[in-house]
Amino acid sequence: MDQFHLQPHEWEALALTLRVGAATLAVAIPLAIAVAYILARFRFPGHGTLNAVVHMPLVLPPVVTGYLLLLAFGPKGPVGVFLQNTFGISFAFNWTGAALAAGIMAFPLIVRPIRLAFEAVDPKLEEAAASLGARKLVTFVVISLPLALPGILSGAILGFAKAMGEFGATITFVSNIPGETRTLALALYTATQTPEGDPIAFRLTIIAAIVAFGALFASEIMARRLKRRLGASDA
Amino acid sequence: MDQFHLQPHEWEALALTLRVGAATLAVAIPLAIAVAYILARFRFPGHGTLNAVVHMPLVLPPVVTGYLLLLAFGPKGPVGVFLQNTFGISFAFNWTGAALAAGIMAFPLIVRPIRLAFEAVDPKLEEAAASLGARKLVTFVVISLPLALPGILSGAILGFAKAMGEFGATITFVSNIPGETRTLALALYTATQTPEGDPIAFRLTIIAAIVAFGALFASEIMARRLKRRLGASDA
Amino acid sequence: QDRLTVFAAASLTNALEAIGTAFEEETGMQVLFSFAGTSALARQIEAGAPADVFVSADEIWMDYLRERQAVVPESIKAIAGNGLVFVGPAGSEPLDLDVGGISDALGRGRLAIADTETVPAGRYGKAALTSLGLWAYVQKRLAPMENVRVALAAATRGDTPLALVYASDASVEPGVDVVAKLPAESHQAIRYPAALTQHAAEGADAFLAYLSSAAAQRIFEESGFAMLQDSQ
Amino acid sequence: MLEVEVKGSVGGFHIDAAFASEAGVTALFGQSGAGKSTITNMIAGLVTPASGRIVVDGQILFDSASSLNLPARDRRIGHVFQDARLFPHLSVRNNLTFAHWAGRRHPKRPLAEVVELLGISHLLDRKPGGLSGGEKQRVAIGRALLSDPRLLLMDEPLASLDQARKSDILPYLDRVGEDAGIPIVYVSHALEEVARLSQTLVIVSQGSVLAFGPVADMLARTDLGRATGRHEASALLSGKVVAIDKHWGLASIDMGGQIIQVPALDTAIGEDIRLRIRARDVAIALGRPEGLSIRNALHGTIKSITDETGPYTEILSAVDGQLLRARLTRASAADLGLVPGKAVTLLIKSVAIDRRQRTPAPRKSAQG
Amino acid sequence: MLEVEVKGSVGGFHIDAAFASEAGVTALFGQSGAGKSTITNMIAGLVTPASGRIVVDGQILFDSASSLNLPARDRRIGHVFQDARLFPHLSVRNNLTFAHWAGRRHPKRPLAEVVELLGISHLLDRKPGGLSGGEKQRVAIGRALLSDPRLLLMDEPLASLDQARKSDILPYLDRVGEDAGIPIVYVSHALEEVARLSQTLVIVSQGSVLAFGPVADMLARTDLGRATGRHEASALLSGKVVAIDKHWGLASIDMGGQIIQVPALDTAIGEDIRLRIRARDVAIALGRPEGLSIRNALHGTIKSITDETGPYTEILSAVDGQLLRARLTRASAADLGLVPGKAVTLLIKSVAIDRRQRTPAPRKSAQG
Ligand SMILES: Nc1ncnc2c1ncn2[C@@H]1O[C@H](COP(=O)(O)OP(=O)(O)OP(=O)(O)O)[C@@H](O)[C@H]1O
Ligand SMILES: Nc1ncnc2c1ncn2[C@@H]1O[C@H](COP(=O)(O)OP(=O)(O)OP(=O)(O)O)[C@@H](O)[C@H]1O
Ligand code: MOO
Ligand SMILES: [Mg+2]
Ligand SMILES: [Mg+2]
Repeated sequence: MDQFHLQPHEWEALALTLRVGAATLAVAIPLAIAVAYILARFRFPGHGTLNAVVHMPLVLPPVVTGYLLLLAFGPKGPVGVFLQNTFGISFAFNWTGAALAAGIMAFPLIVRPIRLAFEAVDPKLEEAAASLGARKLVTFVVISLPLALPGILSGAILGFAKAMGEFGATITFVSNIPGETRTLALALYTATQTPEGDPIAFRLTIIAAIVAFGALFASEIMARRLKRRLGASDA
Repeated sequence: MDQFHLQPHEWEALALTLRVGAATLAVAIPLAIAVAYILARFRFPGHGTLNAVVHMPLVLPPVVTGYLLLLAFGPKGPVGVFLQNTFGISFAFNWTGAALAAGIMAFPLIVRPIRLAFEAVDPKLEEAAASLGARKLVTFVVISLPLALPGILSGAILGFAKAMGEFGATITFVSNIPGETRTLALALYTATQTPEGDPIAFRLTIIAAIVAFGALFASEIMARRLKRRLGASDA
Repeated sequence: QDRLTVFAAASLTNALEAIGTAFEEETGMQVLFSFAGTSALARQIEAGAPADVFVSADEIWMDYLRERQAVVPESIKAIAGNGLVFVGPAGSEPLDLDVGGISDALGRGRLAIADTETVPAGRYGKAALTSLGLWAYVQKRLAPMENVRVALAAATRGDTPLALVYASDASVEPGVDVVAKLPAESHQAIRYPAALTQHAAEGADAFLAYLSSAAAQRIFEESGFAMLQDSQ
Repeated sequence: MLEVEVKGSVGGFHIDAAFASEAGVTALFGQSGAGKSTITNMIAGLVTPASGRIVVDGQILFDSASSLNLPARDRRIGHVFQDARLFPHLSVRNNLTFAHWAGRRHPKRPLAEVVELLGISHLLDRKPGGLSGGEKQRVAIGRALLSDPRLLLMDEPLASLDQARKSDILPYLDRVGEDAGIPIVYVSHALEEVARLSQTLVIVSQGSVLAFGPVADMLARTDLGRATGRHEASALLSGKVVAIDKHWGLASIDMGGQIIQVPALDTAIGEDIRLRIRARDVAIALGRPEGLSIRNALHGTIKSITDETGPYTEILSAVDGQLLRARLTRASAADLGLVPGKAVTLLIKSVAIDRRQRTPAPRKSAQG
Repeated sequence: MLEVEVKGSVGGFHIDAAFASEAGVTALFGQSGAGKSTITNMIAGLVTPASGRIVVDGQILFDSASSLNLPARDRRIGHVFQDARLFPHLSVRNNLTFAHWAGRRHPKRPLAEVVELLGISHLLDRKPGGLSGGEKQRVAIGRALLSDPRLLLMDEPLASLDQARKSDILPYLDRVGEDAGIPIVYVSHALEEVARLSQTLVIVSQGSVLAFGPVADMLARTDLGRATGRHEASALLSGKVVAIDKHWGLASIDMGGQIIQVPALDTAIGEDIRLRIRARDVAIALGRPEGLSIRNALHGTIKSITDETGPYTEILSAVDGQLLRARLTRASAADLGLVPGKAVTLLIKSVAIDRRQRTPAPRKSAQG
């Protein structure tokens, strides 16, 4: 099966994609959990605005989001300049920028299911935890968070899939640099742009599909374990 | 506020976007409910495959999805020819095609929260309904479905936002024809293609944001009503 | 039918819209433009899109359609040309077209360019840089963009100190200064071929012809495109 | 009428239970964790036994031999769950009428009657969310009653209800069962409730049935003391109402020759009646005492004397062929010189036999 | 010790309740829907009263006047909820020790002791999901006991437990309260449980407190019959253990001159003791009868005779300054010619006074 023997630049794109996906999840999920919990449990003046900001990347065409990212985080953007000067961090034209773009695009998809899950946690259990002396943060960590795990898993899967497929914002923000920012999705796009690219595109589609399939499969198994863990019923 | 006085072609794009969004929801939600329920409640050999197929549009770059749609549903694609010949339906280069593209891209985002919500419905309530003589379908309609409404609303919001912002698959599948397939997202893209386009792009971004904000706001109110309806506690 | 649908490369957006308006005024025939990436448009036309006229950003995709009999072969003709220029943020110093000059201008930044594999502007750029002996140096310093306009924007804002873009783009963007023009012989002639599709409606040929008219050519020129009296 | 024989397990807990009963109420009695709810779930079709057979009123609900397993929704079993399981998004009214509008069942009792009995008319438009524990339980009972059941399964339905409410509901359940010929399987920890209500008692312990049979026999068995609870040891006497004294509110019951007087609460002359008489309410005298407020003095003969641990002794006496159980201190038994075969007078306070002590007479097997 | 005065509402239901009690167990008694759980929720800090004041052991938990409202987690209240509210994702063990590892509480009783008492040692590694109703309730009790509470709030904690289990747990609760000086607020429908366990009885009806006070006084009040349930009318007699007869297992109690004998179960000579004696367990004789198994015959004088509806009459007699309540048929009272002022003999079977009938003597207010 020679056609499933990956070529070096395909490996490169695949590795990059996984790295971007992993980084996206690593950074976006904790943040998404915080935002989801805030949206689910508190009512405050900025609630609607926060909610809208989270969803914005979904509403705007990805290219626009990428462009806005460039405006803000680019080498000359205010945030970019600040980060460069204070922490020496730069998102410009490197894989961390790709992860940032993917993370922002995936964020609403991650937040929603988590919020849903938090809303489904019975506040009576949180009351019970409080009556046993647990502070808010402890209750959150040992009660609300574990009970919301199915939602977090759902969000993670959507987020990972989105990070894998994210294209418009990424190419606009960090361009399409082989080995640096050319993820599978960008490589795939690249292949479709030339008439001769179709077989390459086909191969890349298969690769992407296999990765996604693997991730989904893993997530289903985790979900089943989780369900048992959360005590729907015993072993 | 003259800059918020919409021009005819902006009205056109806005109206089209709303139409596409509404059509997407109208068709995708019932389907997503069915798929989500099947994924949540049944284990069968094709489970993993169905799950993967649902998520695929998220994993692939939208352009690729659009291209696959073109191959399948285009005027010369096998599905397109079939639909044209048997039902006289065509998705090619018209707004229904834009809705199809948006629907397929949004589908995983709609299915996930709904599935999550179905999984959270206590099967004991379904047992109780059965013991009172309700058939499976009735139980689904009067118990499982209403209890999953928060998830359906979440899915609808994600789906609507995605449908509003969908760009890559749409432009690849049904092109960028004013009044027919040029939604706000595509108009925004078009604006970025011209040097004088920035203010137009800005206006369009604002319009999209306002619509999205409105939809989100409406959804939050609905969610709150729903919560009361589902009896978290009485009035 | 008094309506034409024209599928045209996105980089032609403002010139063609102006020409379309002029054509409408002259003939009363309405022209609808669908602007998108050339590759997407070509595939749509191959798939049977209801386009009457196709204006491509390069010849590869026009050839692709000709081979598949999706366009009328004898109707194909170049309607505009273009050149390549280096631009920098407004106020940038002119540039010497050698490695030293480029490296001075780039400093530690990157060269924004349309994607060199997928976007016509990028492909032309790569050819030109190669023939100028600069490719080996800049290859690792590129920021390949999804399209020329993003590359231009990058230079406008100074995210990259330099961008390689179409002359047409540079001419209408006040935020950049042209720091060097690439010699026309450093790359294949840049032409925008247009053609009638196989099922072009009546009147489409009139629009195709209009694209070569003096009025249209003047608009192309105003938008920074090269006129093509010489090229066909 | 009801025939249950099930083997199976949930989690690591094994069930191997078999019992049968005639018409009327069958009580499942046993310690917490004994498997009562699991057995009811098997009858309801919510847990599938590995093997066995469940027959209600001649209709086979489950039979592993013939691979028959009627789905829960077709079993027509009104199930009052231990956790009420009300539908949180439906009003109390819609919960109550659920079987009608969602299950196409046609309840024989009117909603108003059931609502009135359960005292939930003021709750009809509320959602279950804000109901108190007992209110939830009452709605759950109503919902099951209104599902036109062929069998009622009640899993500790009265656990969180007060005495007054219980006294309202118990006779109604009784009537429902009797009038409509609906058998009832009743899970309870309270022997009083059980004795009051049931014809058959099934004692469940660690997943299996320790013993089952008519309540009177079961209550008379001394070997089940541990399971039924010493304090509640009692006997059932059958008799017929022969006279009613309206003035004093007393009914005279012929226990097979001797008469005892009990409060006349809804009895009619000629009625067959069973009285549950607790051992601790029976005193023994050597002769018929004078000037004593205790009205009922029955002549009997001591059959057996069983010393228990602690200060008590239990004395079984024959009274006209029926058995009466008395519980005394060992000290008294010794003082009086009680020995088997001795003729004694058994004293029963009339007030000890009140409404809750009367159980319906055994029913003729109702044809379903 | 415990001072509650709350006004407020949940949904459309209004609470306006005030009561106070000294050390020991305070029982909230009332019909389903009376507002008992709501009051406990206010004490726990889960429902905020519109106004009022809640003080436990000198510490103010809530005081609308000074806008003080201690959050639930700082109230140190061990709350056994009516619905168990176990954490579904944690093992039984981790549920039980939750207060320790998540709440930094340091329970004074060892886990092993509580687990043993509740009979849940075999469940420790299970998740709550598969537990039976009674098992859940026991784990919930354990969790609250192990939270080092300053006050225990128990909302019908024993409703789904069998008698044997109750008899194990009740004395333990008693001891916990007494040893550690932890006051207990106990919601129950079962007057037996209440009388057995509590010093103070609060009768809740329609959101307000009908009456409250020492259990003995409350049980003696005839105006509360409806609320406490006729059948259970009783009186509390105080006395001191003066002798224990190991052979017969009987203790002699000096009731202020006259002696009665009761089962000796865990009593010690010199102990102050209260006995709950139900009216239905008391018979009246004109003289001291001979040859009768009833050991306890107290001389007394009839204070009042109250005819009730139905066949009964209730007779209050003074016995050495204490009041004893007897319930006879009207017929018997007439036959014996009972009138106020008449000297009579009151007969009480020893077995009628068993362990569950004994209540702890009123406690000295424990210093918290
Ligand atoms: N999924 C499960 N896994 C393991 N054990 C289980 C499971 N389900 C039930 N059990 C066990 O089976 C036993 C019987 O449970 P069941 O609910 O039938 O008891 P019960 O007699 O109704 O008790 P209660 O009176 O407390 O309600 C219990 O010990 C319970 O822990
Ligand atoms: N959110 C609410 N909206 C309306 N009424 C409510 C709400 N919460 C409680 N109630 C009502 O308040 C009353 C008191 O409820 P509570 O739970 O305190 O009763 P309870 O005395 O504990 O009863 P039970 O013995 O049945 O548990 C009930 O009638 C209940 O329906
Ligand atoms: O017009 Mo293009 O194909 O985006 O360079
Ligand atoms: Mg049970
Ligand atoms: Mg309550």
